[in-house]
Amino acid sequence: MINIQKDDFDIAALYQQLNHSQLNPNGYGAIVTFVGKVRDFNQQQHIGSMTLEHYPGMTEKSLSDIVEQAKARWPIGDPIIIHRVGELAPGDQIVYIGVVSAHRKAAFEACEFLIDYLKIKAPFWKKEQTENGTHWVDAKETDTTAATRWEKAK
Amino acid sequence: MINIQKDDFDIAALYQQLNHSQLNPNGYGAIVTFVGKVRDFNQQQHIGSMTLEHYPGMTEKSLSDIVEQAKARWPIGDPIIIHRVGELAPGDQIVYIGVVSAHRKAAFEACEFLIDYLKIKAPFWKKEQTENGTHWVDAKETDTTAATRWEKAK
Amino acid sequence: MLKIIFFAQTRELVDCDSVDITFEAKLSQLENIRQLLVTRGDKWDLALQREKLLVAVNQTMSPWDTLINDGDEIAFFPPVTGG
Amino acid sequence: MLKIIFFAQTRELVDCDSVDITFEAKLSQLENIRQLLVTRGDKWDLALQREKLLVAVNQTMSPWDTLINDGDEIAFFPPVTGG
Repeated sequence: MINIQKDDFDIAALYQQLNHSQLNPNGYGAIVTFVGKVRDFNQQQHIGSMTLEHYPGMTEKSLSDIVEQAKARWPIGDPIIIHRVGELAPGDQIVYIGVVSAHRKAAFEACEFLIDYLKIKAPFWKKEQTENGTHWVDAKETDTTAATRWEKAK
Repeated sequence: MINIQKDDFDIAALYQQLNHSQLNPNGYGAIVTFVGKVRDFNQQQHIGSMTLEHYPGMTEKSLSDIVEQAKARWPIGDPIIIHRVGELAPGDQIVYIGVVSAHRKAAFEACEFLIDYLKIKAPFWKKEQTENGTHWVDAKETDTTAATRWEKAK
Repeated sequence: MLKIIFFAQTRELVDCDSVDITFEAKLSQLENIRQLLVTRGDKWDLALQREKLLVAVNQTMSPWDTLINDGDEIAFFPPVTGG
Repeated sequence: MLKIIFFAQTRELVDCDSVDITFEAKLSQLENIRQLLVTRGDKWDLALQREKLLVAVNQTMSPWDTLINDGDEIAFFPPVTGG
């Protein structure tokens, strides 16, 4: 499941869904989840709030594509990806990625792969409101490095 | 927090605790959790139920030691480790590991390190009740390999 | 017709969400479209410098040598920063 | 006094949770203790073969050349399988 939404998400409900939506729920012994939250500091600046813009349509398409890549590469069930858009405050949840697999290594790798690729492939943009004004967040070199690592590891 | 318990655990409550027990909750942008569950099949045998035995005292000590190693190696907050003992059925949750960090790579690595080391260092033993009788689960070579990888990566 | 869309800094700089332009054979390369848009003014020129500009054709990130057909949806935006 | 504890298959094979044995100088090496226990019978001999047997001294997994002191708690068990 892929959802782009303004509302917050409930990690307990998503965990239930992740476990019970699979064809063979008791075949999956490993569940790895990632949650990304708004931090109160970024690059030495205090964050007041943040606005997340996206490209409707392409967002879902790019995430579906990443999910297909992960499923082709690891023996995982159907993952769940939730990403929020709109205005967010420090401490707010931004993104949820949940992955189930029979074995933990596949679940860990696929979950990290999904967030690494989301970071460089999915059309979301963050704008931060700080004490020094408003600015668009710069893309990070480390995010490109993190995703490139998976290409080498193929 | 490290807890060895017979009772099931509530991942939503643990997630709240993981987020709010940190000194600077909004400094942690990445939360990675791992849950291990009882699968209904293991090595081609259908699992009816499972009994988990442990070495009280040493269990807590070995897990504290692993946590200290993880905290020395990655910039993470206080992780949560919950491990159940006693009788469990397929689908039951066995273990929870929750890790927070400012950055996702540290959270992923520390979480995987904790479960990899728990698997070979913490004194738990599983006994499976299958259609072919009762037997102690054999330690897996792959678990040793998984943990050894972290030594090399130092 | 080609639908051209802008996001984030790029959208703010050109101060425009989207424009429709008539497809012609000479627009069959992405670079031709970029050059056409750049002539709209200084802000457009600044916003559409290829350095740090990404482009999606029909909602898929695409290299600058991608061929364009009539009816395509083309989006220009800066490197993404979600997650 | 040394407290000797057994877990999992090892405990089931020797059919015993723990035994206390009097510390003597000749028991200052783990291997000496293992050899003393093995003399308790065939089941003990089988259960305490060093291959696939782990040992913890004072609740820390320890190598076979660990020196033992009076009052130590020593546990024998098979490779662990938690998680």
